[in-house]
Amino acid sequence: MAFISSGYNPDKPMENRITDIGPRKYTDFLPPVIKNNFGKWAWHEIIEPGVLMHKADSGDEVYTVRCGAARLMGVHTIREICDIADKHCDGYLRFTTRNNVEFMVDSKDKVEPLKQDLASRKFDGGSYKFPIGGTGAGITNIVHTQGWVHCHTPATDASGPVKAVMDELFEEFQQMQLPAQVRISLACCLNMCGAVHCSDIAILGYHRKPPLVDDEYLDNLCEIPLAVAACPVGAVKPKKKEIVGEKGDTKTVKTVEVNDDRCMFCGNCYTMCPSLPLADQEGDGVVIMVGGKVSNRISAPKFSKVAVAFIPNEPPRWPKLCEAIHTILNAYKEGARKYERVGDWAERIGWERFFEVCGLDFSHHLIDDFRDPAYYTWRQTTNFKF
Amino acid sequence: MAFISSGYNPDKPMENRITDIGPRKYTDFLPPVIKNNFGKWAWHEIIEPGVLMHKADSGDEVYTVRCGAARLMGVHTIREICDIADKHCDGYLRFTTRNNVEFMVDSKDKVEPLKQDLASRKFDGGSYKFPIGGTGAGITNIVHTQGWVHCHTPATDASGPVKAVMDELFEEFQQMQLPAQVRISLACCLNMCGAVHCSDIAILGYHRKPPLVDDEYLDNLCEIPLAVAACPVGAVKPKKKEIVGEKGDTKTVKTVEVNDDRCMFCGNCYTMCPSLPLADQEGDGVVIMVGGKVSNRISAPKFSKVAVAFIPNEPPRWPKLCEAIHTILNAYKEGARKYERVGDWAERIGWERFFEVCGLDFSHHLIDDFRDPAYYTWRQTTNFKF
Amino acid sequence: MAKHQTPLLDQLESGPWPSFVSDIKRESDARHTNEKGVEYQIPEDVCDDLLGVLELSFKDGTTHWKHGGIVGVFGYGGGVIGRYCDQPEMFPGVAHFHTMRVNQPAGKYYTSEYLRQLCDLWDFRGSGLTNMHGSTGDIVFLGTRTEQLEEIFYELTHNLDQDLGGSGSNLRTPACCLGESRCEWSCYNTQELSYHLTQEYQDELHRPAFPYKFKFKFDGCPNGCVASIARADMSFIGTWADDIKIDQEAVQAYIGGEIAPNGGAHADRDWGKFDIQKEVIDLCPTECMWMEDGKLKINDRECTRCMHCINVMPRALRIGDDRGLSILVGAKAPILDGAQLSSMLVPFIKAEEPYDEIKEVIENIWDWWMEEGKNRERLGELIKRQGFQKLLQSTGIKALAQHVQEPRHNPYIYWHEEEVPGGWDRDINEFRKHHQR
Amino acid sequence: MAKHQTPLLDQLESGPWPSFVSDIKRESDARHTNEKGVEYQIPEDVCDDLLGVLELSFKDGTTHWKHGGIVGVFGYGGGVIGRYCDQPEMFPGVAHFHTMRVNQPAGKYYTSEYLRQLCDLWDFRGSGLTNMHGSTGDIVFLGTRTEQLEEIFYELTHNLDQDLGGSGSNLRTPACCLGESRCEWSCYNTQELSYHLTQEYQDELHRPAFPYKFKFKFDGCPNGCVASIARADMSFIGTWADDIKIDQEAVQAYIGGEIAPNGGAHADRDWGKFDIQKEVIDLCPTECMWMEDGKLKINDRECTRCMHCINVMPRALRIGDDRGLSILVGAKAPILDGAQLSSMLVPFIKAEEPYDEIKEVIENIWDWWMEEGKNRERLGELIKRQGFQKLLQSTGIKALAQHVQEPRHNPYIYWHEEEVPGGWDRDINEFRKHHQR
Ligand code: SRM
Ligand code: SRM
Ligand code: SRM
Ligand code: SRM
Ligand code: SF4
Ligand code: SF4
Ligand code: SF4
Ligand code: SF4
Ligand code: SF4
Ligand code: SF4
Ligand code: SF4
Ligand code: SF4
Repeated sequence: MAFISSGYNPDKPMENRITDIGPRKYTDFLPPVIKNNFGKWAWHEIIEPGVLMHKADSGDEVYTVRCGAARLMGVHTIREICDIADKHCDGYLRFTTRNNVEFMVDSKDKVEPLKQDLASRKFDGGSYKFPIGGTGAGITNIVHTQGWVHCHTPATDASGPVKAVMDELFEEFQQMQLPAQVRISLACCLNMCGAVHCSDIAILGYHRKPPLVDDEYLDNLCEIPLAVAACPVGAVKPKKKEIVGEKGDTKTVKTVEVNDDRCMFCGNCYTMCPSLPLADQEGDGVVIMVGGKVSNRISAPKFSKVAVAFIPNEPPRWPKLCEAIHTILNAYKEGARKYERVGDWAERIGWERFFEVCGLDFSHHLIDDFRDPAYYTWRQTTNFKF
Repeated sequence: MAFISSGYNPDKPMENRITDIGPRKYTDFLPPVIKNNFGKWAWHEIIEPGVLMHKADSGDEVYTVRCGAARLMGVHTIREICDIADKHCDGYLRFTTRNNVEFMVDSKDKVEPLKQDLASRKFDGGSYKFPIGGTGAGITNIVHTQGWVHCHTPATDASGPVKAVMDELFEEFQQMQLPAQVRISLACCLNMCGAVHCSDIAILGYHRKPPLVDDEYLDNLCEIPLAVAACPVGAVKPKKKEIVGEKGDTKTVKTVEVNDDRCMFCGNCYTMCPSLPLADQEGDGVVIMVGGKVSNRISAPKFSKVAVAFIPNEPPRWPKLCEAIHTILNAYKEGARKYERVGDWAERIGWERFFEVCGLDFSHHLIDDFRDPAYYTWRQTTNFKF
Repeated sequence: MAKHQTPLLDQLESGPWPSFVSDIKRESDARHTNEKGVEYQIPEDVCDDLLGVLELSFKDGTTHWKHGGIVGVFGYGGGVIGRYCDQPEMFPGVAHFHTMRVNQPAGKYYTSEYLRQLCDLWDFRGSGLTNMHGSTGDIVFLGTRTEQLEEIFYELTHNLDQDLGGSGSNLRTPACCLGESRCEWSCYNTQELSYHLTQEYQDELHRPAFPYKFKFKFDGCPNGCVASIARADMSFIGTWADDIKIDQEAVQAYIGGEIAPNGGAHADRDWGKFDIQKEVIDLCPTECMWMEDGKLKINDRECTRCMHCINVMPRALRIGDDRGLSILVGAKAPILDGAQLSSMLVPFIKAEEPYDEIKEVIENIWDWWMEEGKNRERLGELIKRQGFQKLLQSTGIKALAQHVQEPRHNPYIYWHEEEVPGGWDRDINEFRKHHQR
Repeated sequence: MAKHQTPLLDQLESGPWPSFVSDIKRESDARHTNEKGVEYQIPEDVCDDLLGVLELSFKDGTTHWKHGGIVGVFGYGGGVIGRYCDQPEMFPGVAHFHTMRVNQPAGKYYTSEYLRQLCDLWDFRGSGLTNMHGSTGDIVFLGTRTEQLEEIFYELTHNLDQDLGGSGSNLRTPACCLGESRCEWSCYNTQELSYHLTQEYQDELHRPAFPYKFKFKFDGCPNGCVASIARADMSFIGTWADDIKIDQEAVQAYIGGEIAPNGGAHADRDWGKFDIQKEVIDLCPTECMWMEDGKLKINDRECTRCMHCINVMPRALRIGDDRGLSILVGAKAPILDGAQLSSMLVPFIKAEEPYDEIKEVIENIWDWWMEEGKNRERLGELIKRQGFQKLLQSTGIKALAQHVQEPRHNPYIYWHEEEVPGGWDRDINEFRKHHQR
């Protein structure tokens, strides 16, 4: 493969350089029916799972067909999306904030052919390329992160568990039988790039072993004060150690020491210093958190709470994780009222009852012990259910 | 006045010494009707403000007449209480957990004479000795502390403001017109001996000037490390200072320095060290807190919230304090629903509305800035009222 | 004529509420008159000087009391609060003005005979002024001189069979609501448990061996009439484990308006006709009540025993029969790290003599607190600092969903090495075989 | 035949949900086939090696990526995440595997023309794999080699008129819900504000001068479809100040069952006949709705604009006309001190070009944060550390009851010297004249 220059001259990087132009303007990309009725929509309707109709004051209508997607997609899949858009939608399409693809048409008769086209497309392996769904009171796409595909800190994979869980819950993606929308998210480590802290159901990668210390190399690869400062619980301390090097030589190195008993495995030291790896096959796995939400509807946005302290990683299909989530979802489906989000349901019946109806164990891991606010999660009332 | 010995011999303190006998046993003091029906009460009724009737499974009845009292009482008043108990109640009486006096009789016909007797007794100054009331959905006695009568740390008096406020609200003590019971408490400093942190309405003495440092004497009177450790915000630091003594001599003393800008006037350093007085006529005054409760009825117990950041001390009758409390109480009386405690009402209408209907200013002082939990009191939702 | 002019205080004699100023003046007058010819052991003008120093405070807006020195009775570390006036020359009668805390009887019932004994003693050896009662619960003798402390103690113990209460870093005088003595809702005998534990822990009450103060309070039911959940390091609050008992006829009587709701607590205002749906069923926080065929039904499994329905209809609804109490721990005032209410530790425990199970919880907690608590650290603060898990460990209690209002929302979970397969011992060189630098 | 055996990954090809494994394989096949004869600038087997390294992770349960070095394009401090494989000999195709963040268009509408341009570029100079889209909102180009970064940037800017997004301690790529483009509830033009501020703050986006990352997100209404309140240091959420508009006829149509509630969102289950009382009026959190003479009434003064009733009856109820937005600040993930949602700072502000008032708030906040923020301290953490008051001071915003959910329950109020009559300068000797030691 021969290097082909774009025109960029490494010796004169500023030559012809264009910077700070920002993104393309959104108005370049709006389908005509959207542009014409911008800011003048009157109401909408979900005419069937995955298909929305928005009515404008003008009387215009736009029909949107929403499809699930593995957001990890190659250019060939994207080009296929473009083909579909060209064929049905005058070349326009959009992605949602949860990584679904939306195809829009400006009249009802265009919906059916579009749907059929989408539903007919499958990968060789057998999965749908563009399953229709993800609207209303159901499950939509899982917001997720990089996992073992690209990141250095994960305690679990992202795309793998997401695929497994979405297969498990696929029915709920294609129908609207739940009491309210249920948003599932995954983040492969505590950095929580998936912002899972406010999801109805959250899957969180979690380490359970304190960092290893790569004494011999640490001082070369890391700024010791930054590694020390990174630890929220003060478990990392600078230390001089006498070690036997890889080549059998004895030498004194500047390194750090980790107080294992204090560590709560957040990985922040590793973020600052590659010589403190945490990952471990037996130690790593996932936490399930539940009951968060973002909308202000009826109740204020709220954080997800830890419901299952740990499930081991079980690639490729994370069966225990899938089962636990399905069990929680079923209990919710059965017990919650119309419009009631997972968290509001759990609060109404009481968390003690939540654990019971979900058949989940309660353990000391679920009691908050992180800083002062922990107190506010304990029970300061005699009101409880047996 | 000649010293009269009790029999105690200071030279032989252990001689005949009796210790660790505890209180008198409560069973010695129970009126017969109580003793006979102990643990076998069926129901009760407030037959009129201040008068309760308890019915036993046996059919027995006990009528209780409850009277307000300044809990600061001399032995002559106590003897008068004893006289009344002897006359009407076979010599039995009790005090409530809020410092009211209760006279109990075992039949209805004994109630009226008792009531008349009580109502007829007044101090020379004109106030009632034994006002009847304090039951049901009304105001009862104010739980309070020592104030200027006995303590070294108060930022306000206790008995004075209590008398003033109870005069102001006297009607509500003698009737049951409020939506629910309203419990008022007073504590003269942040130590909160009145445990005002969970009262419907709380009056709290508050300093607003950082401690003076009595440099010349501090090292003699205090343990400097304890004084330093006492400060929750680290505003007190050990310091060597050169000072001019009372007699004009220059000397170097070990003392402390207070970082005035950090201090939030809690007085804990003064508790540990008398050389750090805070009291000041202009600086001191009271804070009004509202909406706390203790019972588990309907809603869980909760803390009172600061509603008025500061009212100056205005002895002898603290008019601004009385007015503010009466205004809050009236707004509550008008706006709350039956059975709704002050705090539940404020939460239902929203605190922004609470300040409006009470005509109270909101200022930055009311926004929590104490440690991590402060965050949980800010507003993490778009849901608000204009 | 009065020793000191008190124009400000005098203004507090008017108005309907009992005037403490009038009361002090009454005491002052009585001491000067001295009808009984008492040989006062502290200055006759103690009350005058108290009024004087208080008037001064009313004028200059500050207290005139100094920190108390260490005064007390031999062998006890509590029960007396020392107090000295900062203007002893102006007010010699209150130059010393110590308080003594006398352990009140559980439930605060008295005979006039006993109260008179107290009065006589205090008239003779103290100011004659009291607080009936202090916030913790004691009978507070307000103001005497150092040399009287032992004398009073001697008379109290020898003649009145009565001990002092607590102060300092020890168990404080326990207190309870009146409980079974006069309340239909008491789920256990609050007075007995209070009395029993007070006697059991006399040593802890009198001899400070704790990091800081420690309070017990006993509420017979969740209404909380002694406010234990807000004011006690250990709050004992009655509850029951079976069903609320319903008298359907009485329910009808409430509905029909024959019985006033809430024991008549709202009688002075016209709240309209009683509406069981609006006033009871809709307000039940767990929504576990409903009417069916004219009968009130309760799904007791979902009831959290908040007391509301029972409070509203005391003649129709009664607490269950399988009674006991919940133990909650850690309440305290705001100094230093903010106020705390007590947190649930034991959801349900029987309260039967000799209360061994309860004592076990208490003693486990004390062992932990005495081992780990810092100087001036309340139990609640220790729990916050070391975590609720440590409290569970130290008491051998299993974690329950009932311990929390909600599970943690931060995922910072501590795992112990034993809980993690393979443990924590790993070899960096082994790791590097699979993960190059 | 595949370069690496991937028996574990292969199991993820079955099942209905789109398989990322199939997608990567598709890309791998396409690269080997190379129908268009692309002169791949990075190894042809990049996708194979990605599958290989991922299979290894599936086997040993750990990642095989190392920390990224500092790679990027000249003059920019963000937009590229460096990434290297920790087994480069086994998987040379992904030895370097950096991502590039391409700033998505507001609302994520695309033309196929433009998307194809992106695809062609990325096919040619990268792995051909993307994330559509990253969690922050960017188009994520997944995997290329260091020497391609400048080339890609050059082509993007010169040929596609397209810039990179953010990474590092700078403004991150702003994101918004689709807003007025297709939603009847949008209270302002989220796309325009997002676009406008992205352009306005290009310097902040590309050149890290902040203590840490900073995110803007724009929700058109309180439904929060871009989750700004949970994921942005500054959350701009639409709202209105006047009344909800009611179409009483449509209300009747809902009641009559002619229109499905909530836009048909619950259509696949039989929830029974629509009950406006139960489903709307009783669920309104402020209880400000009622039926009167067959008409739906709202006491708008008490409404908190939670959206519930509007969501349930979109054809009957519409947002008000006096529109604007609320600004909330400080949301972040849990590292270090626990997660935060954004807190209310500006309850209501108009969103009209050129948005000067909004920019003033932004810039005041940045000035404060850049002055006071520590290294790696998010805005939310600074607010917690220095207090909400400091945030108000730095933005010149007056304290309002709307700022809090409830007032403080600890009384530890800071007073400033100016606020206290007489100031703090006092003389101990003067004090001691009135208060002896
Ligand atoms: C397309 C999208 C916006 C975008 O810019 O891409 C969108 C579009 C709509 N949302 Fe949303 N929401 C979108 C993400 C969200 C999110 C963000 C998220 O999940 O990360 C939320 C907050 C989630 C949360 O609270 O945790 C969200 C909370 C809502 C709500 C509040 C629902 C609730 O019960 O709390 C509504 C109102 C409703 O559904 O009645 C709503 C309503 C709507 C409406 C009906 C708005 C309208 O009038 O068009 C749109 C169709 C809803 C549907 O799909 O059923 N949208 N919506 C997003 C689609 C994501 C997807 O592919 O599934
Ligand atoms: C006598 C006393 C107990 C004692 O051992 O001395 C007592 C006695 C009763 N209380 Fe109480 N409570 C007493 C202090 C309290 C306290 C403690 C306090 O105020 O410091 C509380 C908790 C206050 C709080 O929540 O902030 C308290 C919260 C209740 C409640 C719950 C009311 C509510 O709406 O939350 C009830 C139930 C009711 O009133 O229906 C109750 C009910 C009762 C009943 C009806 C119980 C009964 O069946 O006899 C008694 C008469 C009530 C009345 O006066 O209207 N009692 N009650 C206390 C009288 C104090 C006084 O002199 O005013
Ligand atoms: C007398 C009494 C107030 C009253 O007028 O009733 C009282 C008076 C004092 N209390 Fe108290 N406390 C009294 C009940 C309380 C209560 C209420 C309770 O027990 O239910 C509390 C709040 C509950 C709690 O324990 O948290 C209380 C919380 C404090 C504190 C703060 C403790 C904390 O951990 O936050 C202090 C400060 C200290 O211990 O140094 C304190 C300290 C003090 C001192 C000893 C002052 C000091 O710093 O040395 C006061 C002596 C005043 C005097 O000269 O007489 N007092 N104190 C109460 C005891 C009477 C009795 O025995 O019945
Ligand atoms: C690519 C992306 C995940 C994804 O798969 O979508 C991502 C990937 C990384 N994030 Fe993130 N974050 C991504 C969105 C987020 C979000 C969500 C959001 O922006 O809405 C969050 C939570 C919200 C927030 O900002 O708090 C997030 C919170 C973090 C944090 C924790 C920051 C904190 O203050 O708590 C870190 C740690 C750090 O900055 O060192 C982090 C760090 C990282 C790093 C750079 C790892 C590191 O420590 O150096 C990850 C690089 C992975 C890789 O190799 O590609 N990432 N990160 C997202 C950016 C794509 C895009 O530009 O669209
Ligand atoms: S959540 Fe953690 S592991 Fe996953 S992409 Fe973000 S930083 Fe990487
Ligand atoms: S993983 Fe977190 S808690 Fe453990 S040592 Fe590293 S920074 Fe500290
Ligand atoms: S509240 Fe403060 S000033 Fe009042 S008695 Fe208690 S310690 Fe003394
Ligand atoms: S008053 Fe409180 S905050 Fe101020 S210096 Fe003393 S201990 Fe510290
Ligand atoms: S706490 Fe309960 S048992 Fe005790 S007096 Fe109050 S209502 Fe009765
Ligand atoms: S006690 Fe409370 S929770 Fe139980 S049924 Fe009665 S009102 Fe409902
Ligand atoms: S946030 Fe509001 S305006 Fe934006 S898409 Fe969602 S519902 Fe519409
Ligand atoms: S928007 Fe919410 S608060 Fe306002 S009327 Fe509708 S349901 Fe009630």
